[in-house]
Amino acid sequence: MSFKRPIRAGLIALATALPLGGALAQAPAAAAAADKADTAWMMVSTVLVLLMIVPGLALFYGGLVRSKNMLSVLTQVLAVACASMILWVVIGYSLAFTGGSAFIGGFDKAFLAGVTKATVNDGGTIPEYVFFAFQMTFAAITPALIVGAFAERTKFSAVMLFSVLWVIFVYYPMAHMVWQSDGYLFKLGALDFAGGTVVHINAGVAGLVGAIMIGKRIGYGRELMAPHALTMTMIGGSLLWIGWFGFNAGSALAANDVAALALVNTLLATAAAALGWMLIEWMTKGKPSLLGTVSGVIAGLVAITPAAGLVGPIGGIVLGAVGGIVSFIFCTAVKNAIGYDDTADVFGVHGVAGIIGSIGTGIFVSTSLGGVGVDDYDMATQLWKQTVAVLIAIAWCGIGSAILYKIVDLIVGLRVSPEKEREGLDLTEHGERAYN
Amino acid sequence: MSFKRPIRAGLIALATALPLGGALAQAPAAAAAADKADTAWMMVSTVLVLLMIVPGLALFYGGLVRSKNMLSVLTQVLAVACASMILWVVIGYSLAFTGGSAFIGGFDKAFLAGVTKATVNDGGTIPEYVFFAFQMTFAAITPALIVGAFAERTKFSAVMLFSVLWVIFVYYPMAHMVWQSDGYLFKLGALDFAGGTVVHINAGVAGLVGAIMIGKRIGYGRELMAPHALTMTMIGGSLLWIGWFGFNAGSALAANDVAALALVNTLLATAAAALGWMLIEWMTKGKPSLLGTVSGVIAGLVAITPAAGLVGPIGGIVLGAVGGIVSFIFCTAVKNAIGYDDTADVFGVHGVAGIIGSIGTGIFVSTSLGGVGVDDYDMATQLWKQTVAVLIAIAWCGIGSAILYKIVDLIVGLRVSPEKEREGLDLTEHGERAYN
Amino acid sequence: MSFKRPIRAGLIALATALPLGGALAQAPAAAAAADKADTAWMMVSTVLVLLMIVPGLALFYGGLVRSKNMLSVLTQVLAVACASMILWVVIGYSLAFTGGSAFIGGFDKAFLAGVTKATVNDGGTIPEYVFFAFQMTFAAITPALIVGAFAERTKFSAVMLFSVLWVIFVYYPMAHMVWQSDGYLFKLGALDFAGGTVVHINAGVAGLVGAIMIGKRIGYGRELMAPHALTMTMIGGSLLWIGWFGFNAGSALAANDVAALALVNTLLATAAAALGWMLIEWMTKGKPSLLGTVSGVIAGLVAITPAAGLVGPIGGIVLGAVGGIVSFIFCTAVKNAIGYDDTADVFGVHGVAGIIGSIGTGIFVSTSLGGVGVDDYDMATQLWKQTVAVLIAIAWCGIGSAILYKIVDLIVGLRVSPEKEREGLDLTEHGERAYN
Amino acid sequence: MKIIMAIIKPFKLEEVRDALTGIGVHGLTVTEVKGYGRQKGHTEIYRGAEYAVSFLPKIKLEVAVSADQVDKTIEAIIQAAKTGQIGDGKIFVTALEQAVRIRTGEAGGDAL
Amino acid sequence: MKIIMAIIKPFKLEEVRDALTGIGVHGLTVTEVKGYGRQKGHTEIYRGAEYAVSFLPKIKLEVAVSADQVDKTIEAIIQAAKTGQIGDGKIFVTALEQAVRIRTGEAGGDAL
Amino acid sequence: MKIIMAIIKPFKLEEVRDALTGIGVHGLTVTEVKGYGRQKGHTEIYRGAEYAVSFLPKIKLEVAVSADQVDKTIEAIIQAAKTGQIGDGKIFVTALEQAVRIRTGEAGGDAL
Ligand SMILES: Nc1ncnc2c1ncn2[C@@H]1O[C@H](COP(=O)(O)OP(=O)(O)O)[C@@H](O)[C@H]1O
Ligand SMILES: Nc1ncnc2c1ncn2[C@@H]1O[C@H](COP(=O)(O)OP(=O)(O)O)[C@@H](O)[C@H]1O
Ligand SMILES: Nc1ncnc2c1ncn2[C@@H]1O[C@H](COP(=O)(O)OP(=O)(O)O)[C@@H](O)[C@H]1O
Repeated sequence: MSFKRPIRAGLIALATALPLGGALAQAPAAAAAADKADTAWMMVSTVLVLLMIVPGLALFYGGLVRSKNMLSVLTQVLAVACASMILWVVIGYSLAFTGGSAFIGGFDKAFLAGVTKATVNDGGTIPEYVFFAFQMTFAAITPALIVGAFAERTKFSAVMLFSVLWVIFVYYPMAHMVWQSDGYLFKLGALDFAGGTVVHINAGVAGLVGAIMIGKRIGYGRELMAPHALTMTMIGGSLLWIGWFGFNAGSALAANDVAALALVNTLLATAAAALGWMLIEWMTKGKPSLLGTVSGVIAGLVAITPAAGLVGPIGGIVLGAVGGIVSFIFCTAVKNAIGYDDTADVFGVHGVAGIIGSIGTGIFVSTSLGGVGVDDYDMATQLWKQTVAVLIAIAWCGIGSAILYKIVDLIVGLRVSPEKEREGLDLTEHGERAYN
Repeated sequence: MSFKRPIRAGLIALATALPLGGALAQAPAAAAAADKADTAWMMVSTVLVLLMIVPGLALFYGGLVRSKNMLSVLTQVLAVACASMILWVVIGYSLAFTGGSAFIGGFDKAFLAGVTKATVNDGGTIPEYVFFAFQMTFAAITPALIVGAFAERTKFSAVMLFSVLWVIFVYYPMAHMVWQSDGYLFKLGALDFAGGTVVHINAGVAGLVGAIMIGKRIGYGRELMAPHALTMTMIGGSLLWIGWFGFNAGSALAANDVAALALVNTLLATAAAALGWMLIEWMTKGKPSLLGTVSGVIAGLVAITPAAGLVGPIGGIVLGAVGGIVSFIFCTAVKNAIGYDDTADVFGVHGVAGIIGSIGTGIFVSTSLGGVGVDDYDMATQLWKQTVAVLIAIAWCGIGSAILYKIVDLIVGLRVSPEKEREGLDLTEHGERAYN
Repeated sequence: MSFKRPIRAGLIALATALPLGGALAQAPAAAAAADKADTAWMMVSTVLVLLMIVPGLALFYGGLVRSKNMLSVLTQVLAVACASMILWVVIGYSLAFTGGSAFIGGFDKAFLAGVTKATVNDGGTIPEYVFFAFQMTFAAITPALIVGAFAERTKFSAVMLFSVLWVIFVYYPMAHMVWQSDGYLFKLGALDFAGGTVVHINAGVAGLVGAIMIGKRIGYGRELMAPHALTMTMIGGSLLWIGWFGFNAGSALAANDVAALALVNTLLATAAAALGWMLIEWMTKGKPSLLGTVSGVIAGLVAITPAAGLVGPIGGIVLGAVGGIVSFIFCTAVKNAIGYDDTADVFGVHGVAGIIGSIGTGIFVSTSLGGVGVDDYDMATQLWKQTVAVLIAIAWCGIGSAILYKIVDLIVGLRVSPEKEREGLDLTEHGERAYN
Repeated sequence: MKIIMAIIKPFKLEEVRDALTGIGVHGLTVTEVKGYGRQKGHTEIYRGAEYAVSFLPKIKLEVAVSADQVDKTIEAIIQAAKTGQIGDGKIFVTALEQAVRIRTGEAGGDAL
Repeated sequence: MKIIMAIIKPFKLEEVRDALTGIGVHGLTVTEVKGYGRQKGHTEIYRGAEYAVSFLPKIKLEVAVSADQVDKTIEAIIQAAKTGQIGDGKIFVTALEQAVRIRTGEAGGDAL
Repeated sequence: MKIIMAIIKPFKLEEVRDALTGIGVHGLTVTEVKGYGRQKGHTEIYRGAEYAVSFLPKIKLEVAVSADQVDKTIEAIIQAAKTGQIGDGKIFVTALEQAVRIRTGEAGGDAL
């Protein structure tokens, strides 16, 4: 297997086998021509990832809160994504995807400097504009994922300020470390096909820290806080699944066999996880629920993300099922035991299944288990690399997020007043109501 | 016209004209290379068919039931589709798409044995993984279509068990007979471009049998059972339309002129059917309704399914309009006259329009009517073949389904208790409520 | 830059530089072969534009009205789009896209005469069927856009009749003038990449005229007329964004660098407009709202439509932000000052942002501002051309629409009775209710 | 005149309405309510959160009748609404001092 | 003290509220209800199923007033809610024995 | 017997219910209502349209109790529902002439 490998093709597995040095210099890539089929696929993939955010993620979270906070969640997801996109063109793309240190890139491509219709992604076959746009949607969804953790009690201004700071100080460095060829984890050889560490563990940990630092919702544990519209959660979860094909199969950066494998895994692992969560809930709680099944869908998608183009379909099914079941245990038993209030279980699903997927990728990538393999594969070594990546993500994001929440609290205050929380953020923060 | 024809390209019309023998042996297809543009299109098509199921079909049906059963319908559609996907990798793909008898395939590709990133679909231009995934979505949507017929009264365990048995004993054989080159109906030369018999007549008949055997809902005909959320039905119907382009144009298995024709037909026949249902309802009932118009959309889509790449646009419009109008008559007059309770009119729409489409394909495929033609076409002969296919589908599915319902009834019982039915399946079967 | 330019590739900028004469004769284009990657992309784009209509636009508008009129809006959007599609095959495509006068085409391709699977779009690389279908979705969405302006008070029969007349007498001529190579505005060299004049100014002006001629809703300005379901408006707005990539990037008619640029602009301009509307609302009204942010999304999409493949990303951001802010001012201050009742602000968003985008394209297309440039560009000249196009669109559509409304009023009457308006159109016009 | 307020199971509404029209009561007002009483509620589970829901959906009927119709109205409601299972509901009777028909201004028994 | 309960057409709510504040009644409680009476319902059709719906959306107002305000309250409601068409609704008056303001514990007329 | 009708803030429902069961009142009926009173409403803005909304969500409780339970019921509700801020709501007491349990036909105090 020796097809040409673009930067951030999710194929970090092959990192050591490829001569990257030269290609990574900011050599004019314009000479290379874009492939129209890859371009078509990657434009579709970009649109699909946007679909994950709006309306996908917004509805998934929105349905889980009480009706008085519905619009606040929708607004937060949309506005955070938009802000992250504008930041991406200003400095994000450059800081993540230009050479620099092992931890962060430089400012060479700030404001898309040097990027034209004629430039092609580094080592790849698509217009750099498309690569830029595809990556932008990743940078947009990640901070939006976090808002589910502290929904129903956080000031809109705080959400916006935190998100802006967070993408700059937490997301861009992580993206650079994992996906850029001179990044620390890229060079280490940690595998992350489509963003298990950068997106999911990252968002999950930031959510957990936020849920703890902002504190529980008033009445948590005492009052009925049932999801107000599971239909919306189901629509959102379904559209997340649909869009995730852009996320995972799009991470091949081409309409090729790797994308095909990622497509299959994104179907099968998800189905397995949905059934896994549903069945264990049925067995332990007595009833299989829609929310459980949809939660399984998301857990499966998260778990397969780092593995999508790297493991075989059977490996994917196992990974998905384990992701679904462990997330279930976490969201039901562990969370209650610890006692924090993560409104939409951002950590319980994205954090936990993200860790399982990242570690599991090190196992199921093995050709002996049907995976595509890594040069000089040794399970123990690979597991160690995966663990390092997970720990760095947790540490970097955990510490960074904690500092940023503190800063935001000092500047605008994190939490609305109890009266506003009672009345609901829709009216008090946005001046409108979801249902009339 | 002599482009290379992949197995199950919906172009059964050409069956007799092509030398299939050799190609169909399980000769290693790996030598052939995938075309990236076809791959891109077929990955998109696969995603689109998934969109039909979740959230499309789930919402379409969910909006039609009473609010107390909303989540049960959503859960059934999602869980049935997931189960069918896992079954597909275990034995479904192999039973449907490997050589064997005229009625069922073998176990050669169970657990995707022999399928790798390098294998290409038989006689085609896409990675076999993509072909596998595309077909999987068909196997997933078909049992999910059935649940609309007996919604609001059936045990979740019964739905799951029935679905699993049904795909194995009814769906795989039908898919094999129609789409695999040694299948009985394939060899007969019956035309079914995208699944009129395998998917729609099959699901419609299974639904009808289920509605009759499970019995009417308590209060049917006496109590108000108005659709609780036509907005959801409209969203679902619209997403079914959107996704159906993957279903129909994707059945060309390539981004070519056949797909283009199927695309046009999937637009025009649907529009004609929507207007057809709306206008006849306006004339006979006094008012044009949203539900009628959306029902027309689905009826048109079903009617054009077997014909999508085979008839011309004007033929498509006629077929769609007839499908819409006849389904209207069936769902309003005939159904009430017979007196069974098919909650979401699965038979009235999918069964009836499926039959019209299957028969009509035999007419409008004629080049004299703008169709693409069949070698040695003779309308009477072709109509006879189409009728045989329809009758086999009805018989096979009708008898098979009846037996399976009986078995499921013996094992877990088909129907919930009257108290549970009164209270609603959301609370009693799933422990949650749709609206809080 | 000299890639081959298909008719209506949105690249009117290059009109003068290209020898069109011969190609435009109805020379058999069949010799040219379709490119499968372009075909794949354009089939996807077609589906995406349909997604804009149903459920996108329908939900966007539906959420804004009162619950008693929800279904009427959904029905109108769906039925109008279907009728427009059928008309398109009958005469629309021919009148818009065959040679004729500078103002309207001929009847050569009525009923798709001469169009086969083998024909390719004029000067392009996709099957003519796909070109036909793509354009059809534009003809379908434009009249559907108008219905938002006079929602909640207009007879369904009037809506249908008006729409049919309007596409024939207003839309087809405008499309011909702007997009066909012998059209008046095409030859003038006015720039309109994806339909700022033909679609948005056109629909906006028709809406404004309708809102004024049909009159205000009973109770307007006195009674609470809050949007009944902003969640639906948010879903609709999001799907409009998603689908708009087909609209804008699809207008390149190929999966190339122009599409890539349009993709980027359709992300960035939209994000900028959403933030622009949100921030100015926050500053002037005290709270940032979901409806404001979503309205910004649409305003940004409209503003970037004529410019999508012509301006650079930074220009796109500026154009989007200006579009969002000016539309905000219009919908809040100007509209109230003037005092008409445009239910969904069709003019305030589509009309106003459409004008800003059309004029702004003349500015930001300049290479000195990062645009792709026009041969012999001179800002004053180009602005003059853009202004002429805008004025012609306003005049043609304004006068034409006024006449048609009058005719419809004479034939079926425009407005329902006050009792019906009070009770709601869902029950009185369609015999059904949205929420049960 | 009296106002009879009845709390019944939702699916009994049509039957009760029919029973009332059967005895000549042609006006009533209906409200969706939640009831708490002896009837056992149910448990809802949303991931880790379990809620014991004790408020159950009920229908509240309000019927204004003349004093002499009270007994047969109560009788008719019981007849139609009874299933014999816990949660069938209650009937409450209060005095109605005045009734007016808005349309005509008619007052007293004529307004019903 | 009396409780005045009025069933009115939904779109009349704002006018009635204004009429009541006009005569110095500054508190009221509103419920969305369904009414059955002489006013003709409508037919809904969903594919083959046709339903004659006889319950129509109404608004129920409850206003607690001192005895001496009863007449002008009734007057004000009639004035504002009347359209003259069937279905305008009813006004019912019952005795209110006690009223308490939760915030302050004030009782009787002071609580209103 | 009396019917005690209380208008309270929605988030106080669970506390009030607990307080009532605490004093042995085991049945009640709950309605979602909108209240208009001294408590200031809020402004909603939808693009150019600004609405001053003065109807606020409240919960209406209806509890039928025997005459001797009235005082402690009122007490319990006040205790649980009071926040001390405007809008806490009201308690209204009216006479209940008859009560019947549909399931059994029991009447009077036994029906409660
Ligand atoms: N004391 C009460 N005051 C007001 N409503 C009551 C009272 N007791 C019961 N109800 C209403 O009657 C319904 C049925 O009462 P419940 O005790 O469950 O059953 P049953 O009436 O069969 O004994 C309750 O859900 C509640 O709405
Ligand atoms: N006897 C009654 N008890 C309670 N509510 C009634 C009664 N009669 C009528 N209503 C209420 O008054 C509304 C209007 O009554 P209706 O007979 O339709 O018109 P009108 O009051 O103009 O004669 C009904 O919809 C119902 O809500
Ligand atoms: N006269 C009244 N009749 C009926 N309900 C009333 C009356 N006055 C107040 N209410 C109800 O009590 C609620 C609280 O009243 P409000 O005046 O806002 O506060 P408070 O009771 O603290 O003085 C109102 O929202 C309304 O539902």
